[in-house]
Amino acid sequence: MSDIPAVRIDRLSKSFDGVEVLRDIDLVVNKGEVVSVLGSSGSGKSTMLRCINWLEEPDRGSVFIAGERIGVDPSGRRMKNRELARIRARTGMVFQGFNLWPHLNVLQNVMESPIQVKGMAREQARAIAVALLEKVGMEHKQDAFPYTLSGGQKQRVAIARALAMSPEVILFDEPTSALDPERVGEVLQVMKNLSGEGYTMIVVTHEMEFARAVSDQVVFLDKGRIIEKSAPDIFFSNPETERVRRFLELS
Amino acid sequence: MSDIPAVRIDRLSKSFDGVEVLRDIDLVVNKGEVVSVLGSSGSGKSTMLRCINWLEEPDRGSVFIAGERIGVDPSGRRMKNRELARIRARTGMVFQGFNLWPHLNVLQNVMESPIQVKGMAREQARAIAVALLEKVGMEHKQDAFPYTLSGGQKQRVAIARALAMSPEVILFDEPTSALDPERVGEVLQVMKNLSGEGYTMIVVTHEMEFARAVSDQVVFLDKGRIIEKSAPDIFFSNPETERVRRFLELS
Amino acid sequence: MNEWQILWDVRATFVSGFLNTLVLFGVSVCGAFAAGCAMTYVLEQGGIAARVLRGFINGMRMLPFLILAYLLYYGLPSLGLRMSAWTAGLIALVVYHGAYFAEILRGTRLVLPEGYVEAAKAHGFTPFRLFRRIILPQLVIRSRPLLGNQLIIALKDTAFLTIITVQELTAAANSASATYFIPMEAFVVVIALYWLISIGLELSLRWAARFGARRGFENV
Amino acid sequence: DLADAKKRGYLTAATEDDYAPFNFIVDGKPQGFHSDLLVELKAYAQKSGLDVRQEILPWTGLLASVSSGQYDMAFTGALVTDDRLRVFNFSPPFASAQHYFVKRAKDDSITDIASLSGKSVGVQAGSALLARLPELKAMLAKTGGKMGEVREYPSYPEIYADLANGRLDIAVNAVISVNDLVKTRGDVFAKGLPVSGNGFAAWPVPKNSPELLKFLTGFMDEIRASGKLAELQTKWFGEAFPDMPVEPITSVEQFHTLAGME
Amino acid sequence: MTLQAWLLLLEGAWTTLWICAIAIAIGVVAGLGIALLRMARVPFLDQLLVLYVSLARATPLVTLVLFIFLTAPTMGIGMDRTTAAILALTLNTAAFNAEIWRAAFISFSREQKEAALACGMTNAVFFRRIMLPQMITSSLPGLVNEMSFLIKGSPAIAVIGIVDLTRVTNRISAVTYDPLPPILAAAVLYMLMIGVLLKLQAIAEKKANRLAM
Ligand SMILES: Nc1ncnc2c1ncn2[C@@H]1O[C@H](COP(=O)(O)OP(=O)(O)OP(=O)(O)O)[C@@H](O)[C@H]1O
Ligand SMILES: Nc1ncnc2c1ncn2[C@@H]1O[C@H](COP(=O)(O)OP(=O)(O)OP(=O)(O)O)[C@@H](O)[C@H]1O
Ligand SMILES: [Mg+2]
Ligand SMILES: [Mg+2]
Repeated sequence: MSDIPAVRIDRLSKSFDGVEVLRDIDLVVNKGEVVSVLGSSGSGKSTMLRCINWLEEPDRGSVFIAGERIGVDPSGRRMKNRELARIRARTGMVFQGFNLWPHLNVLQNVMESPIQVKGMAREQARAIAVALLEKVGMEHKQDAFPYTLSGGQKQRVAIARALAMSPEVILFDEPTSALDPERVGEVLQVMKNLSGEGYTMIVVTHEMEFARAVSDQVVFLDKGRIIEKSAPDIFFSNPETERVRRFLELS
Repeated sequence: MSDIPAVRIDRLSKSFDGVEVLRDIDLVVNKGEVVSVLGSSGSGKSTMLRCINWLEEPDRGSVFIAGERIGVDPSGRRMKNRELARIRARTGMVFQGFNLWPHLNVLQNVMESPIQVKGMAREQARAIAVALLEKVGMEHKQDAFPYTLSGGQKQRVAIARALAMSPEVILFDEPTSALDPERVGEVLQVMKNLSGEGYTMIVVTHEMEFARAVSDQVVFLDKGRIIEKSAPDIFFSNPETERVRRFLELS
Repeated sequence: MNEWQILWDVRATFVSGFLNTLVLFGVSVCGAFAAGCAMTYVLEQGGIAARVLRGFINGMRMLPFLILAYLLYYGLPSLGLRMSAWTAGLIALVVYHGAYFAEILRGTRLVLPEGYVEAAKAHGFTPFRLFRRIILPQLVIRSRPLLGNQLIIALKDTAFLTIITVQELTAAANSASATYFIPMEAFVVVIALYWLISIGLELSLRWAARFGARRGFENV
Repeated sequence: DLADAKKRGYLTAATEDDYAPFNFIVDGKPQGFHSDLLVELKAYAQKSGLDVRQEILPWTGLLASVSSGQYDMAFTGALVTDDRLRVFNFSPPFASAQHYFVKRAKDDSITDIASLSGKSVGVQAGSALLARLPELKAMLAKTGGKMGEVREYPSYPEIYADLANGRLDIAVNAVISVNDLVKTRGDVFAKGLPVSGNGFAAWPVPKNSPELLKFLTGFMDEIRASGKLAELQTKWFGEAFPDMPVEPITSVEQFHTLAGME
Repeated sequence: MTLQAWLLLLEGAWTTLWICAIAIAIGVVAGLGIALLRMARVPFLDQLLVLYVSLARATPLVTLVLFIFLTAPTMGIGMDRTTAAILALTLNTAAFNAEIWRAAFISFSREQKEAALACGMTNAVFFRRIMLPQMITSSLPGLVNEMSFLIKGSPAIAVIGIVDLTRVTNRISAVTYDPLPPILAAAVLYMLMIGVLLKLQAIAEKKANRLAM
């Protein structure tokens, strides 16, 4: 692996209506690493993920995807949308609200981006999509439209959709929130395999088990600040801050 | 407590496009009881809840809320909407997707139904709403509009909204899915208190801990059938079916 | 002589007027819809171009169609640009209704959940593909009844082109009714023929609605 | 019919607002030949105990309203045609409506009828002018020429606009209108030559109102005798028309005989 | 153009304005009523309304105005021109508005409706408190489009003798034989009237962005 980090975040800050939601976030994620992001509700986890692929434009700071700065081009101006799209295609994202496209059925939802963004042939895209849907246990709902799916089913399709692009970096926003324990296990297994295959992942999660078992780094957000950032064994056994200790106690 | 059950479900069946999603569901929930509904993704849990307050019209079977049949009037015809609304007002529901009203702010979302449905005075409704928002830790976001809320914040507002009607029966669809462990603990505490106050609750959840600690009954759905229905200590320690055993093992 | 008999005798005028109307309508509405989509795309991109276009669209919405047609047909010749009646009429229809189509789509875009767009952006969709594959289909499905309204208005606006001497259906009726003085009968025929086209439109839209209904876009 | 009007106590006369010099509006007030004549008509009707009420309508809705009985008569310069005679009777005409062509003042290529050969012609759709274009065609045929393209417009302002900007070579209209046009816009337009036989401007009355027709005939007789008609004709049309028929026109045959048509 | 001509144009504009304003006000509400009735799917009434909407949309305004004005007396209804004009404009615009409202009905979020029903709201309360406020904002571009069409189509009422803005321009150009100045002046006045509507729409739209959560 090269020494350029897959994701580097420098002094990222973001506020909404004058309220600072992220403050001076610094984070380096190396290639193949899995980073778990923990934190209480409203602490800025989703906002941080959304800043990484520039869905939310930060007020200050910069983000580099595999060494390339996103959102701002070398001359310091706002990046062209086309350029932005090129960098984003190297990242994938699973949204907290799933955001499946309602006018496409399950299979089309998964096939759409490889065809449209990567210019993949239909047949190949279909094969990949079917394989992924099998992986998440949704192959029997291929032709269903999103509004007919249960919460967990939507979430699984959303995961398959993000994986279909086989992006270098995948951002997961609570990918197992709507799943039953069985499914959680299966999906986490899929993610573990991915990490084994060298994918870089940043995962917002409330699954302490997963964070402990899979991550290389655990990051704890509190009121928009990273107050702890350590290896999982240290984080869970011997947290530095009182805040994290309290958090872990309750879970 | 009287001996009329708070909720009685008789031979409820429902299919979508020819696929049976619920089959012959029977369930009796006594006043003040807490029933946890477990089951894997897509097993029909949400659909069952939605049939209880007739958001989804079942194909066969009947549901009684405090002895009153919902959806069908005594003469066997479809119930008038006004009647239906009257019965529904006695139940509350927290949706899996939260479903907040986007044109109202957080406080208004919570105040709306007490004022409009119960004809409560504004001042009283506001007092109740503020108290509930405090309970779920959302009082600082009173004036925020839903689109500015994080996932967990939406979920907490949705819970406050359902409680504001102080319904006799509350239906929760994964009320803690978007919450961090800290919040989960707090919300479950709120729910425990409610059960102590004699509210009847039916809770779809993936929180085994909660199911074990609070429920009077645990129901396990598999492919639209109730395959187990027992007290939590029996359910968790000594499940009857192989299916549940497998499910519990994985969690 | 019976009034209907007279109408029957001049049926050739009506038939050719009807065909002209159909051609004008078909060509202009396809052009206008394409123009509307293109304008919506430009609006979607934001920036100065979008602001200028927004002004242009609002200008079109404020300007009476007749005056636009007048300006194109009678005003431009004084600048040395002379167009045939058909060209001027078609351009007027396309530009004018294009602006309205754009406004309809823009209005629907305002309330399109942003999550769908963000999901596509996160997957690296370029702006054009994002618009074509994710945004536009949903806008069209969601605004179907409004598009239906607009199609019917466009159909009737072809009638304004009589003033620039395109002989379409209304022109045929005016001429027949003025010549033979059979106003009611002539207009009954015209309404019937317009109605026929708009019923055709309604049926095809209803057929298209099933596409949206299967995707859960229509909750009743 | 007149009986209904008597019962009501008034006659309704539908006039126009944009048909100079017959009926038009200047600064919000009706003017023109008919406006002056209306004073006379009121005086005449007074004798039968009737008032006259004026209603102003655009041409498009006018004949339809009169034929459906909304108004008793059209008090405007309507030209007599075969087809209108199916539905209306016409009072004795008050002006000639011989058709003339108009050309651009600067257009020197048109000098006589023969030079009209192949020139494009603009007329109002469905008008009396259009109905009698075959007469021009016959005139051209006699000189060995042929009709150019005939373009129908919904109204004259568009025709004049196209004539002025060169899309049309000539327009055809009734003599009085042509005179009025050339009077105001002589810089742009020039009056040409007659392109039809005689024509008549008269007031249409529904076929089912014979009494009213008689009443109007009486009115015409009176003003003709008193010299008022000639006076107003000269004032508004620039000339009197002393040899107009004095009887109402009620049938196609009669009209053709009077107009000298075959 | 003379001052007098401008005054006349303004007078015509005023006529156009108030007649259209009444038709728009009634038409928007009537359209909502029709859409509501159609959503209720009352058997016979529904077909009737479909027929009305279809026919009223297809009928050119001039024809509708003339038809109402001329046939009302034959059916024994005394009707002056203004009433006939307002009636015709209203019948026309209500049909279009009905479709605009219906679009808002059918695309209204199913989830939000369920949340309201689950709270025990009756359909009426749900409609008034949850749906209508959002529908008004989301239907505004469509409604304003239709208002602009109504104002622009209103010259049709001149055919029964109402002196609206366009009619005044005809009157002026009939004397001067030079239609361009009054037409351009009228265009400016029309654009002013519709411009005010667009401005109102823009103001209301500022509120709309949060509906797209
Ligand atoms: N568009 C916005 N406008 C204003 N405030 C916003 C907006 N988006 C997010 N916020 C606020 O920013 C804070 C952080 O939100 P974020 O969604 O990042 O939280 P989170 O850590 O993902 O929480 P959760 O675990 O509940 O999803 C919240 O307080 C939220 O209300
Ligand atoms: N409107 C619908 N049309 C067709 N199928 C539907 C519809 N709604 C639900 N289903 C199907 O019914 C089944 C049960 O759905 P339900 O939402 O009840 O699952 P669930 O148990 O709540 O799952 P989860 O835990 O993932 O939320 C699923 O397979 C789903 O696809
Ligand atoms: Mg979040
Ligand atoms: Mg569910």
